[in-house]
Amino acid sequence: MDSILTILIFFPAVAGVLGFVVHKDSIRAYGISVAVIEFALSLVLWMGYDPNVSGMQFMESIPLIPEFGISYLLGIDGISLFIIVMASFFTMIGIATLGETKRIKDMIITLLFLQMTMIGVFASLDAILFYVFWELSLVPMLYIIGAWGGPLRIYASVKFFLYTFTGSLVMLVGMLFMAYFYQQATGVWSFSLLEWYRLILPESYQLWLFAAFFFGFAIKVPMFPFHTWLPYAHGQAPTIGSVLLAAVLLKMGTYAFVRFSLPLFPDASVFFMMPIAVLAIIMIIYTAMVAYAQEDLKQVIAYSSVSHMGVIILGTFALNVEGIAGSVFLMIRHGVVSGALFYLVGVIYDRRHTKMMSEFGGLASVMPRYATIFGIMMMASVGLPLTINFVGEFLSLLGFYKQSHIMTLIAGIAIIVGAIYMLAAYKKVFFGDVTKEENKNLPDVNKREMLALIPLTIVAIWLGVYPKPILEPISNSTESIVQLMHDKAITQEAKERIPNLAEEMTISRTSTQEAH
Amino acid sequence: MFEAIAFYLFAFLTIAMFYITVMSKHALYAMTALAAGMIFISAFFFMLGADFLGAVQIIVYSGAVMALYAFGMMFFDSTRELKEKTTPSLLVFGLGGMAALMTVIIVAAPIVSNNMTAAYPIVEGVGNTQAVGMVLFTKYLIPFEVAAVMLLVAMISGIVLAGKKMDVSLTLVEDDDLPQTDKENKKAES
Amino acid sequence: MEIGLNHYLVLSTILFAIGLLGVMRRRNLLMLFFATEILLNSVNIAFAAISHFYGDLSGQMFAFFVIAIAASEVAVGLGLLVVWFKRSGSIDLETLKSMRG
Amino acid sequence: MEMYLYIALFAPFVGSLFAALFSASPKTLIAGIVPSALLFVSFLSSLVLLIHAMDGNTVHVEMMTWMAAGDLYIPYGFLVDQVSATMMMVVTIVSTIVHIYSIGYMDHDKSFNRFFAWLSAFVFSMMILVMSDNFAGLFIGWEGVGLCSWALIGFWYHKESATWAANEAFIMNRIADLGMLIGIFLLYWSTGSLQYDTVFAQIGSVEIAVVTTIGIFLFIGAMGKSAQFPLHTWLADAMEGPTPVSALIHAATMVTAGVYLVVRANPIYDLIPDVGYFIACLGAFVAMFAASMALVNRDMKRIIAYSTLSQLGYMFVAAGLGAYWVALFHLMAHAFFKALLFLGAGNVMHAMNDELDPFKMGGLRHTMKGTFIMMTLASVALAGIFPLAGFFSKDLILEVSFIEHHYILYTMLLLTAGMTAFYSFRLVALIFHGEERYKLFGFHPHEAYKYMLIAMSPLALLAVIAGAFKMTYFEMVTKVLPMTEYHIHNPTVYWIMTIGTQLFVIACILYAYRKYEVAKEDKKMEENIGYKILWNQYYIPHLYDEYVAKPYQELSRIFWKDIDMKVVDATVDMVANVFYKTGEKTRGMQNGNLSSMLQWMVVGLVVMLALAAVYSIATSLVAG
Amino acid sequence: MLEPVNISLESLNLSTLTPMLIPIIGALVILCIDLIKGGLNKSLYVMLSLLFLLMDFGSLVDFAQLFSQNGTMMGFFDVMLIDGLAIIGQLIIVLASMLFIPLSLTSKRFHEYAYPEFYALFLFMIAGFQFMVATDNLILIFVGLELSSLALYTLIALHNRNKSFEAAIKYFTMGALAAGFFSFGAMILYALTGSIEINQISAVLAADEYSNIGFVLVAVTFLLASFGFKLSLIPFHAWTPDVYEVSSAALAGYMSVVPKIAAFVVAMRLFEFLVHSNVVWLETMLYILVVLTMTLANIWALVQSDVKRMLAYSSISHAGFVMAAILIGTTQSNSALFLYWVLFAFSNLGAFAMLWVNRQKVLVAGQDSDHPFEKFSGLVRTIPTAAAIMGLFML
Repeated sequence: MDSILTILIFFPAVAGVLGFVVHKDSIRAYGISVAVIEFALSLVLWMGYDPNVSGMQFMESIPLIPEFGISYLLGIDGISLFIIVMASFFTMIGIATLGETKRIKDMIITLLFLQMTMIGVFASLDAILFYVFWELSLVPMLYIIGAWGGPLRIYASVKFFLYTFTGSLVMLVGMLFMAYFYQQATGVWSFSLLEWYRLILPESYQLWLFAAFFFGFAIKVPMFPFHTWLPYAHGQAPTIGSVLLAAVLLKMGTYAFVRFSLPLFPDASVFFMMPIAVLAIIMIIYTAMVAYAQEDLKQVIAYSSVSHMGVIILGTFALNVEGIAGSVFLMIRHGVVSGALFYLVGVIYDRRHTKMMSEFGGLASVMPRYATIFGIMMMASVGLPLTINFVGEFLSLLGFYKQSHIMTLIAGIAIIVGAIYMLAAYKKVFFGDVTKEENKNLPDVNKREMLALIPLTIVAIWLGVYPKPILEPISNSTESIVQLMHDKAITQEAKERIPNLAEEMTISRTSTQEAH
Repeated sequence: MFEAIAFYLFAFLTIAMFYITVMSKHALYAMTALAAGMIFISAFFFMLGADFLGAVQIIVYSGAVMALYAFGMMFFDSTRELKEKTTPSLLVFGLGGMAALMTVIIVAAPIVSNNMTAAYPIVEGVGNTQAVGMVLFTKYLIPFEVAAVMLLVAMISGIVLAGKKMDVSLTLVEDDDLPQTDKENKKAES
Repeated sequence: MEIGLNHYLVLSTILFAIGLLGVMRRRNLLMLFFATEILLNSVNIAFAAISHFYGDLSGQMFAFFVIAIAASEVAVGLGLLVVWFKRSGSIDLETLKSMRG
Repeated sequence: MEMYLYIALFAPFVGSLFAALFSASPKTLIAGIVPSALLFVSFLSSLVLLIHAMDGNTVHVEMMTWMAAGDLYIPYGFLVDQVSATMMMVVTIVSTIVHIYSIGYMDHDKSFNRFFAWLSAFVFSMMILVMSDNFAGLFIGWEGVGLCSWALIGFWYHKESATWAANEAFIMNRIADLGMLIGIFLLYWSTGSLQYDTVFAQIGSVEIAVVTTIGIFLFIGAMGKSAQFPLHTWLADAMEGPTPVSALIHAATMVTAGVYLVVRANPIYDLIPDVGYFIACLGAFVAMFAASMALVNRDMKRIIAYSTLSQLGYMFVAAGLGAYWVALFHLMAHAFFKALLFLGAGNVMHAMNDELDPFKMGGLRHTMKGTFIMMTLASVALAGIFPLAGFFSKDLILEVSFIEHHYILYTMLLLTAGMTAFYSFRLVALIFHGEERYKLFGFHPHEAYKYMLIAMSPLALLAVIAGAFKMTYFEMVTKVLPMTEYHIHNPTVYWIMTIGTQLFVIACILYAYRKYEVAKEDKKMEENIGYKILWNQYYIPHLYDEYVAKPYQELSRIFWKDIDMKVVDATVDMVANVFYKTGEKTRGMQNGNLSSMLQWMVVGLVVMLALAAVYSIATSLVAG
Repeated sequence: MLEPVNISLESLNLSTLTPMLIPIIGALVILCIDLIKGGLNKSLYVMLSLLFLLMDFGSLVDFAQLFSQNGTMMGFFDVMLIDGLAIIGQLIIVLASMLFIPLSLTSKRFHEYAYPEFYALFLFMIAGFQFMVATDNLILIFVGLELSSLALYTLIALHNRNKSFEAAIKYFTMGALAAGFFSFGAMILYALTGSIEINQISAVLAADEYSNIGFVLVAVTFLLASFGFKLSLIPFHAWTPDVYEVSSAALAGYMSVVPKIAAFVVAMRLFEFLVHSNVVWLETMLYILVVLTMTLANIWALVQSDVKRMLAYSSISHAGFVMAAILIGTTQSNSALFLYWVLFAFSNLGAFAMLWVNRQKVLVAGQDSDHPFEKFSGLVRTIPTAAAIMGLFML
């Protein structure tokens, strides 16, 4: 059962290749069946994963280029497990509810390839393997935006590709240096992340390497100064494209932060914590205000996802268990909710072929079911308790509060600012009386779209009410990461910033036992 | 003593000759100066005891090559006055002068490297040509053969390029008005 | 005074420089070929001189082959020149400007 | 006992789900009746719990863990002690009545079912808020209530003003929630957990500065929810929603959540008396401020909203001064007669088919006999005349402020009591007495349905007899809240004070009657400055709109247009163009001319030679 | 009187020559066939040359086994040097040529394929390269270099279009100049060390630790200039775009791969010992050259309108990359160099082959170049598969 990860990664790819053979009009069924099998596989993976072990599970290792120490190393822990499940879940929904698009055959095959790369990124533990999948994931996205996008698609897809490409090149340089240092220290070449975890680097090296990795991940997240490619990409991408882009591709950046930057360079992360926190806060408030000024509904959601990524970054750099668990949980939440929101925008877009908010008005009376689902999703994205978002946001802000009170206060504005633009958008689209006559007889959400939306709403509420099955494994793996960071930290300032879980653990565990 | 005078005389003459070839306005003068230059160089060879080389120089260079150039000159009827747009002299002279200066400074420095072993010592008393023959056909047989092949290639390319078939370019000509011969093998092919 | 190896080397470099001058200065292709001839001959002198002073025959071998190469070069060069002349009617460099960038 | 707790909690939830099922379809009566019935069941179980709590024991149950990350552990725990039992009583009574009332009120509204779904959902989140045993659960209820109020205020979503009001309410609540959240974080990091019991146990050990900040932040949360001074404008605008909503939410339950929070967190506020005093002053100010606005307002529902605001001020004064049980008692009494007042106003509105300006009505006492009696009764209770509930709770607060030697507060409260009496009776006089002005406008009022009046009757009853429960209520609540006795030492001062207030209040009522018996609008009065200020609610909403909403929009537009588009994008494209330009410029070098090519070769050579020469000279110098 | 020198035949181990002789014999056979019976179809010649190349390949393979057993073999009065470098170089050359030849089977008529001499010259050129690669004797390198270049000039000229002659002449003149530089450089080396075999030169120079550094540097400059031309490094690259644009796509692809690999091998041989001699100047000089080549070439590639010219510039920058590998000089870098070059060979040949597939006979009016970008923009619509493959190669 241990080679399930490899199956998970390469099954869609093989299916994609075979897809070329399948005839045009039966391709959709083919695509759906492949995606369903893939999702089932990922569920099996989830079942097989036992939460209380905090280390890597389902490890697989085949040496690819022995003398450089590059090996086909796979493994997942609490953090990457759920993102993989979500990725396959979203691809399944995406393909199942794909509207009638021209050249649907190529679309489905590209989607399958995209799925392979997505799962590859989250499962790979070898730096070079990670980089390869990281790059590969750009190509199908480039095609999706480029071929099926809106009017400005060429510019958007090229900008998207080049932007992330340069970022990842810098990251590659970082990786090579890291391997070089590893070789200096231990005399053997190795790119496997687990060995890198054990390497203690002096402070100055850590800063440089952190900067290199930061640059690559920051573009992918996207962090504040580098975020301009996202609105373009979302603006021009077809519905399925922007759903997947938001649901999974954005997670790579933040996931990489948790997987690479934090454990490898604890001191540097402490050193950079304040500047990055400031960046994250700007990111949250600035993009939220920009979202408020938008006329195009999709842009609102695009900027909202940037603002939510800001909260995730804040959580990750809280450098304690609550913060990081919160940020990982937020990643999953952001996937579910903004994926759903993009999908909803897609639903109107298919009907009215325009995304301008001014075009709509009073849809609540015309499309009640649609309004309720959009309402629930909006509430989730604003972060109401008992929805999925509150848990994540609460934990991240709680975590970050420990680091600095004022920052969290300012970051807290995110809740208010988030509410403002979401409600404004909701009001423009749904409330008020129906002004435009073509809105009068818009068909409500049909069966196929419901198929996608209902599971998402259920997940959004279920995880809000009872997040334990997800939160338990995540917090275990975050604990091991934080513990690792604490032991590796050299500088004194880093020591006391990152909580030493070892001795705290004993006290708090006992206290919770009594409380039960 | 005698050698020195001869050397300086010849040196001055060759430099003058080549200077004329390079600078002269009339193509004819240039060509003749070049031929004279060649002759003086073969003189140098004889002075340096490489008489086989001297002979080859005279035959090959002043003979064949000059003949070719003469033919070329006639063919291109460039005997007339050469009107040339003179390139910016400063740039050219500057570069040429600099190059000369550079190398002279470096070359003037004494060249002495002590532990050189002569791979093929010139045995006194043996005629230069015989020695050259011996070395040529043992050690340098392969380059000799390859030089032969090269000359063959030069010959082929000369013929092909200047040949009649080149006049009409098949690549640009449309299929229909193809000369007859190619029509058959076009058919044969299809 | 004794003629040393250096004299020959200096002579050959001067000739080489003149050849270079010619190559750069000349606008007419044929004259340009003359200049390349000068280059090769200057090298020959040096080779002969070195082999004479070191008493090693391989220098002469090199000179011999250089001559062979120069000869074949002239053949191909003139072949090309002929074709070009047929095409453009003049062997001046100005005609060789049709490609840019 | 746990079974009752679960029933009390989940009955409204089941009701709301049931109603939600029909939300799309047109009006079906059962969608109204079933939630009301379920709410009645919940009322009964909370009654049982109240009795259970009366004899001193509490019920604590923990359903499942909600969040457990690292050493943070938050379960879904529910606690029913005396304080929450009383609150549950208040909430369930008022909501059952409002449910029954709204069956009648909303019967010809097309999204009848959706209304009930949201109403019971509101009650459910209110119950969570009240019954939760930890701050996080409280926060769930807190936001849930905010959500439902947003949905209910914006219920008639085709009305632009309603949706705007709903959004404003929600956003303003969110601002307060931020304060609350920060308070909760601070609480967690200082005491290690969010459970009430552990927090209150360890709060003593936390140093004062931190406790004060916790206190302030929690109060900010309370301020937003109970619409205290800076965040009060949303309450007035919230009147856009249907009247039962205002009755339930903006009279009895949601607005009192803030008071409940302060009462629940009394151990914290005990440690920081100066914050308490600040709360009291703010409360008094709000009371005065709101009452003044109510004096001149011409919209019936807004007048009652302002009166709620001023009564809330009263409650905060009591809570601030440490008399938590008094605040709770006033909260309970106020909930009854204010809800009654709102429902009455609802009847009148229906009769006048949604006309709100009392100047257009008059002389309704004949046609709407029942409503007239109920409303006068409620106004009398509100004014605090002797036998009714108002007297017992409001005057008690006057006593508290008097005993604690805060004479300024006392005088302010006294004045506000007078003003309350004046505007409530101005309202009653305008609507029910004087000549029927409504005839000019072609209204033909009719009394509300019988069962609506019957539904309102328990409230009227409670408004009258609530005072009597004071003693039993006192022993029960002080089991949890600090026991503070208030009675003036020398009886003479006590008597002078009570009778004095009574006389003053009656005088105000008579003055109101005389003034508004014959409802002629005297233009002169409206011109003077005072009137204008009050009329525009001290220009505060205008102020907010001008200096908060508009600049925010402007700023975001600037952010989007200028910064995002120009600055950030330009830098990226500029990088790409740099390459392109250099390419263009250097392209010249690549012209087709052969001799220039050759020259470039020689140039390359010469450069290298020069470097070689320099180097060799350098080494020879070094060597030499 | 020189005593007759008797040399035992096997000491010459003629076998080292076989890989070079086969193409020469092949070319001669082709020429004879054409003589006997003119006008035969070009597919015959293609097959013949393919056959000979296969034989050549076979001999090279068994050389490889031989080499793996007993290390480098010296042949023929140690003029021929068969070592790892030579064998790999030859393998690549032969492989690339085998790939190139079938391309000339296209239905579209090309002037040069009508000539049997084309194939003969082609085989001679391959022999020239092989000789260049398989020796460390400067003379043979020089002669091999000239043989292959002359053949190459004619192949380009055979394309028989005005511009192809122009490019051939440019290429020829610059080649002549480069030959001049090479000989001058060799002369100075000879003057310094009295020998013309690289290993001896390196031995002698190492012995007296580069005492007269001036000469060595001059020699190296001239050699660098000549190889700069062959490898089209920046100051000497002027001919590349024109020649690539003008020659047929397949030939351009071929030209961007094979002559360069031969030049690389020779450059590696020449500069290997120099780099290790940590002569600082050489390091900086090579460094400047490499950096210039990479950056400028790519920038120019950016602004090109013609696909073939763009590919030309990209091949220049690739040459720059490989030169950097030589600069480092470690064994790892050498193997990396070959690997890189093989990959580059395939992708480049592929890209040019793609151009070849949809080549246009007559230039569409207003087209300034053979393959402007506009023509390709529509490709995605018309032949998606071709576009996909092209994309792949470009990556």
